[in-house]
Amino acid sequence: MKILSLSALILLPLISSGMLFFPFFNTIRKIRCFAQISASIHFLYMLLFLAMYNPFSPESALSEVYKWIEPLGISFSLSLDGISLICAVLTSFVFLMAIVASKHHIKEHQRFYYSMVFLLQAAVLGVFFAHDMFLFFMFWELELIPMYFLISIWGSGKKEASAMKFLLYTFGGSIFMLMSILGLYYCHYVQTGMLTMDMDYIGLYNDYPEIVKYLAFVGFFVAFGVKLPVVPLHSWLPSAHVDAPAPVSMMLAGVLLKLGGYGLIRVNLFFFPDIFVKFAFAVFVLGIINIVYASCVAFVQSDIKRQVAYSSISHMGIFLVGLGALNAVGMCGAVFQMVSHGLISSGLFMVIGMIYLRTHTRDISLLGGLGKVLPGIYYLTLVVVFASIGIPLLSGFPGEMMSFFGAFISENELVRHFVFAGMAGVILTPVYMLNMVRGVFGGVLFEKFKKIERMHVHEAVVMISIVFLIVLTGVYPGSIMKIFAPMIENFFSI
Amino acid sequence: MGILNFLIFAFLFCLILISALGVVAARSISVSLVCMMVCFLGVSGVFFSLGADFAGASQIILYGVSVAILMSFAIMLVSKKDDRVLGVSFSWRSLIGGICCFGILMILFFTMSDGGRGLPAVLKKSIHPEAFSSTFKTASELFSSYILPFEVLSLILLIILLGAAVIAGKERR
Amino acid sequence: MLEVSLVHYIILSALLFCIGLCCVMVSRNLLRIFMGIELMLNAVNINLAAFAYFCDGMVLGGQVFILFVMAISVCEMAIGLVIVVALSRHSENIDVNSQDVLEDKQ
Amino acid sequence: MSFFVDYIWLVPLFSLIAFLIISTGNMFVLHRNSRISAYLTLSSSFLGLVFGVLAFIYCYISENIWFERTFSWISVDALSFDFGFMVDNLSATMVVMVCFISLLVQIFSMGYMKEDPEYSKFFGYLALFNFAMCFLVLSPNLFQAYIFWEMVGLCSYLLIGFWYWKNSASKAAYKAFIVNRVGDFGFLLGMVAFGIFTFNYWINSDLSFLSFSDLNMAVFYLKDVFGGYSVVIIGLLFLLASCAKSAQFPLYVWLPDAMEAPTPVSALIHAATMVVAGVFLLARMYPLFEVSSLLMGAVVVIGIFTALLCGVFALFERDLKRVLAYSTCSQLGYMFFAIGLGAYSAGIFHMFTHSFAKALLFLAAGCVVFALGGRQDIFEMGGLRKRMPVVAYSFLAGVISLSGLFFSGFYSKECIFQAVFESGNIWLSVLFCAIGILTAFYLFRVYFLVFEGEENRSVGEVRSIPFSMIFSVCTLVVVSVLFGFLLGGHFGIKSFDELIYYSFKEGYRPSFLLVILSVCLSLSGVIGAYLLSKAGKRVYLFENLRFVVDWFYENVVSRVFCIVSKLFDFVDRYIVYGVVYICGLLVNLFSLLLRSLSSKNIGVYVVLSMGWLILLFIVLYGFKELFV
Repeated sequence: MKILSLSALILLPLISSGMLFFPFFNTIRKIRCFAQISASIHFLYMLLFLAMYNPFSPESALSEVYKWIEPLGISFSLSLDGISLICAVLTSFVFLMAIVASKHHIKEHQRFYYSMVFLLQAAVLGVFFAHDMFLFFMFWELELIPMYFLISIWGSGKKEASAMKFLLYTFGGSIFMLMSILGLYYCHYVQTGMLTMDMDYIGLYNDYPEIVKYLAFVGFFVAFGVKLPVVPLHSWLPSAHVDAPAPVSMMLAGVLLKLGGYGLIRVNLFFFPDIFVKFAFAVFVLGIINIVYASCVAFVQSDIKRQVAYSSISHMGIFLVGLGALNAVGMCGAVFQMVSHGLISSGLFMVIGMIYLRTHTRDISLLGGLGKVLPGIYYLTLVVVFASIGIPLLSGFPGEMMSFFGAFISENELVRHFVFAGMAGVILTPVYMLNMVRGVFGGVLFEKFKKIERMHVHEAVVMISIVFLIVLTGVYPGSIMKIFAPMIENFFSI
Repeated sequence: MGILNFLIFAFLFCLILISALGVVAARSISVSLVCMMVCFLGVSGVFFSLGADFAGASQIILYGVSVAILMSFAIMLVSKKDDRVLGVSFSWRSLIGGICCFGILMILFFTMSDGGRGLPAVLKKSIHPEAFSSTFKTASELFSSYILPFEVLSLILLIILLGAAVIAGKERR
Repeated sequence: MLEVSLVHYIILSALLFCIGLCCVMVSRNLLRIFMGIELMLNAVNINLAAFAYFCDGMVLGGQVFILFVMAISVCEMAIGLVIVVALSRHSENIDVNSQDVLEDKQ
Repeated sequence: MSFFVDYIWLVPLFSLIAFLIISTGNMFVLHRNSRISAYLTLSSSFLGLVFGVLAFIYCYISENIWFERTFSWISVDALSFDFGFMVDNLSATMVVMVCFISLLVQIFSMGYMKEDPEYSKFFGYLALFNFAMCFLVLSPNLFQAYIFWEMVGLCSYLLIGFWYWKNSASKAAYKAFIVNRVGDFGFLLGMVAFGIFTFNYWINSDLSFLSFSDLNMAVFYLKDVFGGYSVVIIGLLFLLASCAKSAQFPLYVWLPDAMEAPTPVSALIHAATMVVAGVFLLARMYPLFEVSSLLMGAVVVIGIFTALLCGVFALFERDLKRVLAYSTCSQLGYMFFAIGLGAYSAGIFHMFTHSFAKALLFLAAGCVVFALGGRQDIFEMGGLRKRMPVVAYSFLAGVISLSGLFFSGFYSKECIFQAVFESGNIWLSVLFCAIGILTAFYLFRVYFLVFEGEENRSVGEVRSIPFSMIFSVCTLVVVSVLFGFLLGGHFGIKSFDELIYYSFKEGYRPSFLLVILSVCLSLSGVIGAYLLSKAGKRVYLFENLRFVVDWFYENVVSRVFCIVSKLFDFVDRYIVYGVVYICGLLVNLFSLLLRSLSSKNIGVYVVLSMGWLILLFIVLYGFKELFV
């Protein structure tokens, strides 16, 4: 049995989430150690995939097809390409960090918590590797359940309301997706008489009637727009982040937003390239609105977690700008931005989790002057904040740079003219980011924060590994680029 | 000969409808009971005219007599306690109810006339003069192609019997 | 003109059915409602008999069915009356309008 | 000798290594204020200086070399961004100047920051700044220049906000970063526009993307393909960038506030090196500016206006370091003005002399502040010459050099003077003379108020100044005196404009009349300052003048931005959320209606069912074609 099998990759978290319920794990320590060990095994196994992947050989797609529901043409088929590999590696990394970080945040029901986390990981990996539309949709829905429990049980504030809001928003979105999938499925059957859900057949078959293609495109776009918060559909994100515990919002921001982005690329762009050209300017404008709108709103927020939530919306705006550019440079920029945003936002939420753990408040006006008391956290936060602003030699910069360069080269006339509005984000992001840092770390220290304890070891490990990756991708972006760049280039060459 | 049939049919027609109206409009419940019995007898007359003599006979026995007796027992058991005569209730509900039932009547006539395009041919067939005894026919039918419903029916009757005994039996105080 | 054809019977059963329906909807006394139901069932029987006679030829399936309808109506009547008796014992009156236990009070 | 040019990229690398060691060490092992970090940074900048000087000598000897080596950093199908280094006369001299001044500042700050708890962090930041500045100077193409342009802005944020527990310091750092970021926005937009408009020029030229080497070819290509109008836009964007970084008129507000930083930082960054990056960008992008006279005019106007405005502000400033900050703005205005006039080498020459002189002034001011235990108000000082003669005389030397009386400042101001008169525009020369007088006036005013005059009783005890600070101040005095003289074209050494020139060697022809005119102008400034300091300490004439511009930025700009974001927040909170809430409300209402319908008594149920039956029939009949 060849060692690199995608289904094994998805089954591993499922098994470990099941095993957690054995009576053997009776103490909290055992549960936590098992969770950390299995997460790191999963990450190492994923690194093996990364090492063995060379984008040019055809068999690197590691596609596996198992019969599932034969009459309906639905098969349990998984496959791999550059973008899904990068997203998967990011996923397992962020999950490992979140699990390690959730030592102090989760006080009760640890067993149930870690099994939910692993279930979520399996579902997300499933989405990235699914090669069958039905499977894609199933994993898409599956990842909602654990996330709902994670927010509503261990959250704070009005957690049930925001968990429900998160669920309803994504459900609403996925209804559109289901309609589009079934629409394609039916049209494909009517025209070719072959009943199949496989992405290659349904997706790449492109003489559907024009109206069906438009509707399917819009349907998919709405579903992924909800997930990758596009501005009008974004109001679930801040409330979900504010009420979720820190490790969960790390996972939420680090990974779940990538689902939307990955979906946009894999489904909207690869299935309907001709329609995407028509909608390119709309996507671009949405990106601009995302950037400017979210930055302005973030500036006024009083809760730092809500600010970081809005910052991740403005980061994904840059992703949309890169995507709207519709050329290889823009696309590479968009995918790079996705990866770097995953790292940055998980780092930021980790920091906020640490601060909340010590000061039990997230209101900027109440915090102040923590720099002197928590120097370690202060310096690491500085690096992450500067990465999110887009300082060169840190991971935020290449993504932003390539997206804007791509937008400038795009053959769509309007996109070229409005790219400067997107660049306004370059000024707006530091405004609220540094304001937050100044509010939390600078200024005079309140006496009740005098004696908070320093950074714990496991928090230091998490933060340093995140910072290390941010600096690595920033200094030498080629390391990641050579994985997904060839795939994007040959897509745009046709 | 045909005129006699028509006369009988007309007589039965009026009898049934008037007695049915009587059931609805009667003030006291016992008067409506009597009208109902008359209506049932009229219906059995129609059965006979349609050559379904066994059905007519069973109609007489079943409805004419037993249901009436059953009903009278119920009336006696129930009506002693309250003195109000529960006639027709002139509330919103009954008005709308009347309209609905008139609407349904229109629907029936509409479908009968096949969407208003006149009577379909099948409805125009007139009465067969030769009468024949249908009892033997229905009996053989009953025990050949409809044997399963017959057995099920017996089972239902048994259950009904038990159920009625149980519900009526308990003195809830 | 004067011979009796199938359409007359159908008109008769339709009228009878509507009168029964009207009785069910209008009356306040539960017993009268049961009478209305009986009328409606008989209307159905007339229809069955008529179609059996006119269209069914020698098979007479309709008449068999009449028996079944009668049996079922008797069962229904029995149970109905028992319920009425139990109801009247429970709430002293069998006025339909007053039985609003199911009503959503707020 | 060519070895040093070949391995000049080691210069920034030393300081990067120093920074990494300090930051990682700081995290785990190194005690907060251990001496190791200081020695590490010192050695790295000293090695950098040695390399720089040797490379400079190599450039000085060989005729106008152009050495470049790059490797591709990101390459996506058509577009490839390259990293590397490029050595020519300008960059070699700049590297020497940067390393020299940062070495001296580091020596100075060993003494100045001795008792500061976060000693090693300070030296780490200095090493990072040295790395970023050297690579900015050595950058071969516009893309790498942008990268290190932002890194330098980042270092200035870190260093200004070094004492982050002081509210004013973190606010000043925040302000400085945002204003610099506006400049970066201009730089990014200009670079992207320039890169893309001349895209197919770069494709078929074998050089790396946006490289400085054949910039003028690219500009000519841009001019004839897209016309002069695009050149002007791109030029203006780059001008915006250099204005932000060199604190010119619209975006200079951050420099006076940046004085919150420790004095060595202001000496290094806000006087000598970082603020000069704007002028360096102008020098690098000179082919682009030279093409359109409109751009040159804009540069001149901005230069002159800033020089005048900041000169006036400096005149009425109470805080010692703020006076020097405003004088930096006005001197940078000088350089913009010179380059705008086409006097490329004169501007660059003035840049060097100003860096040395201003660094000297700041270090001397640092000594004064250190001695007086942190007090910076010049009206509370007086007669300090008797207390610390060395600092007083070095301050005097710096002031003389900067106001263009004798030492190196005289030579560079002379070249600019000559360029102004050659340009023939009367108004410009009159303004230039006025500014000359103004600079001399406010510089000597500070000198007289702080060092001359009688003992001011509120001075109190004066702390002794450690040797390291004295040493660095003296070396700077020596350099700022000799630098101008050496490169003035005497004793066979190549004069400055032979070393760094753009297209033609302007040649330094001292006409006797101009020399006399400029010297007596400065002397009149000195006398005026002397009289003023004698007349009375307080001059409240336009005390709150400078607050006008700050008020404008403080209230109007940030207020507008708050309003806009509050508006967006309102939209987000009520309208977007409102729509969702209304949907919820509708569903609620509808369910209420249905519930009331289906909960009466039996009679209602019958009627309802009949009603629905009729409705169903009508609907089915209505759409019967669909089902057939």
